[in-house]
Amino acid sequence: MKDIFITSERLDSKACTDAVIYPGAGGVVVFVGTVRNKTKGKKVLHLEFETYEKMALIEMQKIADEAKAKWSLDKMVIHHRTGLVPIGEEAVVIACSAAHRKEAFEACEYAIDTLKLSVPIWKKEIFEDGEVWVSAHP
Amino acid sequence: MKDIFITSERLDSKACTDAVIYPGAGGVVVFVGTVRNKTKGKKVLHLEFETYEKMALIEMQKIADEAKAKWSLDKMVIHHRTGLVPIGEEAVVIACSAAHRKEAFEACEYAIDTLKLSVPIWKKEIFEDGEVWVSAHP
Amino acid sequence: MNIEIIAFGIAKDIIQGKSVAMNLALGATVSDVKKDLIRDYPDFQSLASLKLAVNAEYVSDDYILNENDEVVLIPPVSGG
Amino acid sequence: MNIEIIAFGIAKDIIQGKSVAMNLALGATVSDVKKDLIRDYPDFQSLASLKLAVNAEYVSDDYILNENDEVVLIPPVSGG
Repeated sequence: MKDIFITSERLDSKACTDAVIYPGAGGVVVFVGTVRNKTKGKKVLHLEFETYEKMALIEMQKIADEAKAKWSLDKMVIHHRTGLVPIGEEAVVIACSAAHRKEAFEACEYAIDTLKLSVPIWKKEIFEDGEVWVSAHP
Repeated sequence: MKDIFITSERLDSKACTDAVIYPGAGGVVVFVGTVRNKTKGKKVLHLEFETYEKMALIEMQKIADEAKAKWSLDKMVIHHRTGLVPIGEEAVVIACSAAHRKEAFEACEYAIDTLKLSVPIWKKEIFEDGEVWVSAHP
Repeated sequence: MNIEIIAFGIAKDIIQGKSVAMNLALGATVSDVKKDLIRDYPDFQSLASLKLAVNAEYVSDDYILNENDEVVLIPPVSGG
Repeated sequence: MNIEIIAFGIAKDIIQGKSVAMNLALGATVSDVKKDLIRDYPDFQSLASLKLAVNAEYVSDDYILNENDEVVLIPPVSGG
């Protein structure tokens, strides 16, 4: 399994979790970002993700490398889905492990926060009466 | 599946994760505590957990109830293993979901921190040359 | 009154059994039980903490025990 | 020099296509490209941000473009 991965198939949070468990790990933290059925009270039918994949993989790898260095992590896995994602399914899975849990929590939260700021992936919400590129406008 | 559960069987982090995903969830955070192969540089063969199960379930339920109230979580699952747990396997799995990820991270970390302080479960480390009840002495 | 005190973890090792029967005066508190235990088993003094649970709830030292209470010794916990 | 600028997300909608060809003076910077884009497509002004990536890396406004650079418009990202 690749640690840094973009796919149009369904994500496998179990495989991501297993991939970061190792005999010296004391704490494993996994974040799963799922597709919500509503935005500001408005019903969402599904999401569509578009990505500049070559650069997205580079930026995701940077996040993993920075997190591993800063929090002495042993492993971090970041998988992101692209294309159409139905309600309730996983858009992103980030898993990491450290000898101690505090580091794993901080690193995992840093990774998802940074991914949302820097990785060239764009999310479109599809409503019954139209569609919107999320966060495009102030 | 029970939300609050103690078992001598292997824990299923995937089932715990799936159990907290719901259509309004935007962020799911899962903590998996695994058995480390070393303590202070000394090789650990395996762990043994003992629990005062009736009270442990009550205290675990309190943690989930408090976390759900404080962070507006929709769901929290806490599964703990008892008996012999081999290196690398899961001793505890805590999964929770919220509309926003920050709440899910805080609630999950609160839950594992509090579990380690209040839930009547005792861990014995088995070494090649003896065994020690963890944290028993100052 | 006679009360059986159930032990877990290292407390079981200290009393060398799963429980210990204690004869307590009417109105005895958790604090009294702890004193008696430390007198009979000085190793309890070396623990990082020693709590008692009554009927599956933590109780404070001034809790007055009743004959039918389920009393459990809670040495320092270490779950997770 | 001619440079093809590739678009993603809402930038694709604004230029109504996957890329736009621009004729730039030698020594043109990212800042110059942004000015031209906003002149030709005023909707870019309404975005929360507009960045350019060159060869799959973010670059600053004073980056001087070369003919063979892979130039990509990065509207506000929203992964996760």
